[in-house]
Amino acid sequence: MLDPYVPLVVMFALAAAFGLFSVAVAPLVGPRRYNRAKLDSYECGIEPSPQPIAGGGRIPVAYYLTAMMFILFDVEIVFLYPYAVNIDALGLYGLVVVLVFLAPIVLAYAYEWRRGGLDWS
Amino acid sequence: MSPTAYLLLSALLFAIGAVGVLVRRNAIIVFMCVELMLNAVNLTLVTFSRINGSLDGQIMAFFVIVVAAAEVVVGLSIIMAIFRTRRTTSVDDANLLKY
Amino acid sequence: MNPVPPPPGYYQTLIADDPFWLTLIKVVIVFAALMLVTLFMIWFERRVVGRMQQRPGPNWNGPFGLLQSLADGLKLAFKEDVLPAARDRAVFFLAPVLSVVPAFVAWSVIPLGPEVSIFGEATALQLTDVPVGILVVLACSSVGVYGIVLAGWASGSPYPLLGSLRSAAQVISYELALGLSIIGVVLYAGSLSTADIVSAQQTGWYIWLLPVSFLIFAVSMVGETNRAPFDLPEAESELVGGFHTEYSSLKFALFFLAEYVNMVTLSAVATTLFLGGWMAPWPLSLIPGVNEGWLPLLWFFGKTLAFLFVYVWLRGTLPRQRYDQFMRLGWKLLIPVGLLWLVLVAALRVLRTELTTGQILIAGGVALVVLVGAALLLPDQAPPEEDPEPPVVADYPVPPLDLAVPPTPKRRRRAVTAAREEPEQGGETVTAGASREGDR
Amino acid sequence: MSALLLALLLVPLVGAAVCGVMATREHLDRAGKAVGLAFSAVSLVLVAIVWAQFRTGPGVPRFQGRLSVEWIPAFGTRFALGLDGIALTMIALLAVLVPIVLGFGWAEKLPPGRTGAGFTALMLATQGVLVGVFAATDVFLFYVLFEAMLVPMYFLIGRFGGPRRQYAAVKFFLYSFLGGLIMLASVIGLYVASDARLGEGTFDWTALQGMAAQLPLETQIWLFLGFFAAFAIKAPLVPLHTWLPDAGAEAPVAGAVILVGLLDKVGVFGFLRYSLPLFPAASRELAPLVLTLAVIGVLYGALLAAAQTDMKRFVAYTSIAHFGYIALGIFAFTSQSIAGASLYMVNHGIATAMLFLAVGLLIRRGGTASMTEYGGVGRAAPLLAGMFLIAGLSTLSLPGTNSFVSEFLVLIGAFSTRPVFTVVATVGIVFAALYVLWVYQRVFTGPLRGAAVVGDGPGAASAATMSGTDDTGDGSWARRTTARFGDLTRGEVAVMAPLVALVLVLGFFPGPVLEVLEPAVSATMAEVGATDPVGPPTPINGVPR
Amino acid sequence: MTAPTFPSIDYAALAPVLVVFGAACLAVLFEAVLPLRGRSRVQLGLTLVAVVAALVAVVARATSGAPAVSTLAEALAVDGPALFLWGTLLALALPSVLLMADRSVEPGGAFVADPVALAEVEAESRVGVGASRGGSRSAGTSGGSAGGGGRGARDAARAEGHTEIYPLLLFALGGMMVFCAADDLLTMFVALEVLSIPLYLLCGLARRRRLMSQESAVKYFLLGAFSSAFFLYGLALLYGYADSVKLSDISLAAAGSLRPDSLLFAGIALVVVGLMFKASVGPFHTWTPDVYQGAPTSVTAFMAACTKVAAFGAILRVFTVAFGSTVWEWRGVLWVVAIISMVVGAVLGLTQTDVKRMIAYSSVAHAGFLLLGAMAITPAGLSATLFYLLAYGFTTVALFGLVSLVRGPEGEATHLSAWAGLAKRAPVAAAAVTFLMLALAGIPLTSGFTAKFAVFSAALADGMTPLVIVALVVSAVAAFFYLRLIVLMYFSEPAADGPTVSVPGPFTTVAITLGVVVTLLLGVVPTAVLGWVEGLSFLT
Repeated sequence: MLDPYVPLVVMFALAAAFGLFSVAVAPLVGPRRYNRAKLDSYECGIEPSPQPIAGGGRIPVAYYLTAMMFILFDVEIVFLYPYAVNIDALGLYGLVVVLVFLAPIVLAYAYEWRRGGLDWS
Repeated sequence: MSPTAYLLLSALLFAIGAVGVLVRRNAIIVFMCVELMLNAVNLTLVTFSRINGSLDGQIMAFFVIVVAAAEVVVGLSIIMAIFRTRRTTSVDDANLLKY
Repeated sequence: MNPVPPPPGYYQTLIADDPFWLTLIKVVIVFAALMLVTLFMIWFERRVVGRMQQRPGPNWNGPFGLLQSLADGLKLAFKEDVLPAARDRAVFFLAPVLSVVPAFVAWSVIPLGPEVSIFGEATALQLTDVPVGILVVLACSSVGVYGIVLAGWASGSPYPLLGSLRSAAQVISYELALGLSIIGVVLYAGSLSTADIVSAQQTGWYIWLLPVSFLIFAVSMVGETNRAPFDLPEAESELVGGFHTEYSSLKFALFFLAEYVNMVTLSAVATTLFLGGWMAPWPLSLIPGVNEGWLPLLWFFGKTLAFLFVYVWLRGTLPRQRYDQFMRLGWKLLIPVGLLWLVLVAALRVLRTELTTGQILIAGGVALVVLVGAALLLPDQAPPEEDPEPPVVADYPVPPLDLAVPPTPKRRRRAVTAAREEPEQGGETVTAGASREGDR
Repeated sequence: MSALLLALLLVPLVGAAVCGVMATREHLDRAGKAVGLAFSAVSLVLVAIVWAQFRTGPGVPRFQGRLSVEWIPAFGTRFALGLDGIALTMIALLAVLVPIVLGFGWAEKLPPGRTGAGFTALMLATQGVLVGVFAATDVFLFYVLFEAMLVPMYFLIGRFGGPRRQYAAVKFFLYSFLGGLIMLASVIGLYVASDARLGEGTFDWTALQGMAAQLPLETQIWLFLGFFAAFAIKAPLVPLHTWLPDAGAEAPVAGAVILVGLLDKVGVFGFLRYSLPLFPAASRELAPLVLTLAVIGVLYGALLAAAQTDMKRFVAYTSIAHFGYIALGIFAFTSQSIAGASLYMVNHGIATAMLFLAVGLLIRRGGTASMTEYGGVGRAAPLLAGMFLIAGLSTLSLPGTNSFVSEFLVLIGAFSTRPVFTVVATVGIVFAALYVLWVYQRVFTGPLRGAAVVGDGPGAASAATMSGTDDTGDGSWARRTTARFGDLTRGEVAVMAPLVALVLVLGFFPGPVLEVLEPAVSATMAEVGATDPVGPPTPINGVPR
Repeated sequence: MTAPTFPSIDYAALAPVLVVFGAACLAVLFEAVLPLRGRSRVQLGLTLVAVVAALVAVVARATSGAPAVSTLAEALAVDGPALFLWGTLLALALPSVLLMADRSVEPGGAFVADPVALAEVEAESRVGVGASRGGSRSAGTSGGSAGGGGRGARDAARAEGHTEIYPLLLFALGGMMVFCAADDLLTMFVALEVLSIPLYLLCGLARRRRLMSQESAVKYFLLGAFSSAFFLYGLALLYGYADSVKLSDISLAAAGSLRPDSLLFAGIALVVVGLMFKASVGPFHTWTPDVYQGAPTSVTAFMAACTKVAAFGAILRVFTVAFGSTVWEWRGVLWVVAIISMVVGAVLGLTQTDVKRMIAYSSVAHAGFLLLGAMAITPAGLSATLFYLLAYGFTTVALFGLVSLVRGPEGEATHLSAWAGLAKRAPVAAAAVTFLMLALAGIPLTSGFTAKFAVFSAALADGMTPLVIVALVVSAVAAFFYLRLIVLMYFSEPAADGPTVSVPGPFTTVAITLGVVVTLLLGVVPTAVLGWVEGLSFLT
């Protein structure tokens, strides 16, 4: 009996092989015409205002904020999946517990909303 | 594969994380090492769960994930705050507090 | 009239019996099919958009221009592979792979059809059915983000970086809503296995049972794939080409491929979750035998194509959103609505089995009161801001015609009166404030 | 009598609180001093009443006026007070000396920022705590107060002391505190042992005395050493003495009187009250060690006293020698020697107080404690010289002064059991005569000389600055061509007079005190399990007078 | 699928924890919906009410004689020690809250102004734009008045200060309460994080010396997370050993399990390391001085007092309930740890020039003393340690309250040299500091002495004589640096431009007075508290 995950691995291997092959073959099949300007970073005439980190630039805070919020909510959702699968077995008790579990998160969400953490200017 | 191998792997990961915390000087990397340690623990928990034949270990891993997430959030925000104030994340540069 | 659905886990055991050669065959077929679908999709999109814009679209290569995509692909392969000097070598190479692999892997768990017989082996039209199938899909879409972020980061150039950040922020934001909407389905199906979910829809598609979930899923799906009107990471006007600005040749092609495969994948998932997967639509489903054998492939790809058409349709119709509007939609509408809906569904589901009608009424009353109370506590949405700039009539700004001084807003009025009322304390406050200016 | 005893403890403490409050107001300073003096006077009266009520003679209980209130039941500790003869005499001495030093301090010019009322408050606080230390019959309570008495003394030295007061105060505190902590280990050990042996932990002195004597020798020795460390530092015995000269020299004179005259007595008092009765076997076992230290102390103290040029340090070193005698008497384990030692504790207090005060009067005039700055003071201040002489003679135990009786008792008592130690210690008497008379000669006899006495030399100037005295406003000094200062004022005589009286009265008539001491001494003898070597114990009242 | 069994919940027993967490959630809600003006007052009121109510609930439960229960699927053991520790935590939280709430010394409190509020006000005052999030609009008003109004509002926003500290504090407090009552390691771990994470944040919120404050937050966070990873790995190993993380199950398993003992001992070691980190026992104390110094003083007060209580509460429980059966295997190592802690605390304390760092090292030394009591797994050891925690907590809170009063032009003046001659400027404050210092040194008639006495006698009775001797010597060494501060305050001349001692506001006054009075009372008449702790025992 085959483990149900084996096909996943096979698929992964095939896709990875394809991807790696493409990446590897790309420089070989194409022409090479050296030009110094080609190797520079892309610009379109205006200095972009946020510099890349390497050049001493910063990433806007909002991205971090989004990342953090995502982590919190994602973890919350992860907890909801097992509950959803077992909702019938857990019954009313489970519902109450899940509501108690959700309450602080909703609270935090309201707080975040109100304090402008969800606003992108 | 014998479960011992998993335990060894997780111990190794934990050790790598611990050494990283002690050796590296960049706050973010130190922080990532801590996360590595936490996930090594997850691996241990799941392995033991398998060995013991109970699901408790996996449930505990869930708890660890939550805690790790909370730590990530708080840690990142603190590191970000200090980065915004002094534009570096190196632990070495944080040197106002001395023995 | 409907046949009894197979018990949960039926397809799983069925597929688990596959010999390895069959698995290999399936993998190759699914892979090839995806490549073909992508090629088709590119052509399809251009043709449909073309029609929408009153122009023919590609029609030169092959019948109806069908080979146009293939020609494009071949052309890309023979382009020069430009490697920017500031790149991070290893990551720059790996990012496209990282982006394309999960797109394909996600397809492993999509059920394409029911039980069939291939070379005498009884199996299902599905590469594999794992007990956590939906999570595999979600995981793949999450891993795909790494490809994007790393591509932007490894390019060592501002535009790709910003594009990738945007893209990542977008994907993870909408992934939350996506995950929430899927939970609704899981609540009813009682399983994470995709095959089981499809089986559970034998009695009715979830789009009817969970309309809100479906809507949220549909919107998030577009956001998740960075497609118009949410194609902000590639906003040409702001960010040139987004995270793949510095990519060329086959590497660029891989990103392109990943994007289209993702689109197809999510359409297929939507089909699986809400439209009954491979099951025939209603009037047809009355015909016996229509849900057996190879025929369901047709229904499945038909539904998927319908979703893909909507993708194209959206692109052809809607203008691109502003980034803040986009994030607001995700964070302030989809997530709270999804959450509320979820609680409602769960409560209904539990209460129906646990409580008597009277109890449900009482609980509903209480819930209503709580809801109303919560609604009172909810933060008030800011009304749309009026444009503070005076209207430009000619080439220069003119003041508004009604020169009435608008009333002082409440908050400021209080501040002003407070400042006026405390001149005695004012001195102290000012000095204190002045000394506090030295704060770091 | 229990009530009186409690009052004896509380009156000074209340006085301290009142004075402490008054010290925060500048204008109440004088009033505060007066109030403090009044409180100390009340204490004196109370002591007199207690003394009158104290029963003597054979068959009296070990402690009189017992008072016992539950304090911390969890530790089995009680707020228990009681008096035996030794404690009573020490408390009485305290009650006598405190008004005297307060009177002495009345006219003292204090460093800027310090108030007389604050000084008085600290003195009274010390007195109150010390009463508790002497009267405690609960080991825990004793320990608590033993440590607590450091605090007011620490501030007395640190706030009102000489130029190196910080160093001296911290040194004093740390030495005592360390000793106390080591004792704490033993106290806890006793408690644990009582828990094991009696079924429940207790700190009651009587109960512990009955229990501890049964402990195996090794345990006793360990516990003994814990107590010994604290008491030896406090006493001080020689290798642990170095804090005393510093503290004695830097403390204000009035504080030094209490410090050397009474606070240090807690050390030898502790030997008598705790070391001997609680650990008799260990005491007997380790007696040679203590005796050796005691005799070394006698000689070392005497030699270093002779070498001092600072008069306060000189007094401190003479005290070290005297403490050697006291320890010798205690650890010789005869009725006579122990009685002598107990009496010595009183007498040394009086003698040292007087000597310190005399030195203080001199410093008040000359502005420095250095002997080299003085000479021929006897001409300018004959009364002062007389006072110093009486104090000195008492210190060297001239027959007819109080110290003689006690020193004699110690020596003949100790000779019967420890002849070698006694003989060596006797040499100390010779040294004592030497150093006292030498100092007297250098400072008080001969023609007027020395910067502090005649000139405005650098020593005088710096001394004046140091002590903060202002001599420019006082024209009377300038008129004298011979000496910069005069003899004792009436107030100063009044302060010294009671001490002179005590020196002489106790020198000729120590009976009443010995009578009070006797029951406690014989009880201690019984507790330590020692008997007098020859025949039945000689009645200690029958010693030659 | 078998129907799961649901745990029963003893709400009466959990009432204090529920009150605190409920109030914390409510505070978050308030933070979201209340207008800025006056928010701090509401939050403070809520916090105080919650703490007092929880305290009342604890006392009611303790006096009612209700039996010890292990509730919530045996996650929390509400037994005698737990109730006492809860009471202690709440009682210590009260003055800490008051210290944090005080605004009289520093306008707006010791915490950074709320950035959102500031931004809001700024946006409002911006000339010409004037649109605020509230939807109000002030286009057309003249620039000057808008600027002036903005200025006033800005100051108001600054004066209102940071109100998030209250929910953070409540969450930390709740975490601490759960931490010391947790009956299984997992609950303990979660509680550990719940108490730590708000503290990390609170550390970084100082209004003055912000860099230092943020730095301390980062250090505390990184080391805290590091240590909790250790705790967690230990938990995993013990789970592997005992197939359960319940403390009593671990103890049972240790008595007879087929698994290799190396798992058990490695697990114990790692768990203990994690706990020691939190309790700042040397050599795991490295974060303590930095964090104590960098954090806002009122936060330091809270942290120093309450974290220590919670951590040692957990240590006591783990030692007694889980590791009690293997005490002989691990105690030797802890001897070394205790000695290191005491010696490091005392010796490094000698070299400090900053008051807050000095107290930090003193706390390391005290942690060593506490460990003595905790190691003696006897009823006496338990009660002594509990008493010590209460006594030490109040002393520390009051001490930090006083530290926050000594201020120079740059905010708090914590350098030792700044304290010279303080007694002349502020005799009452100096007297209070002196008294508290004596309490830390363990002078009789202060709570410090009673506590030390209790702990040392418990340790001695359990056969730890050498350790007690070391502890006593260390006490003497440590007394030196306490004395040094007293010497500085009383015997030195004040510097000309030295700091001033602010007149404390009512909140600070109450907090300090409370601390001093309790320190005195526990030194003189500790009977009531000792009577309470005496009969306590863990639920096993």
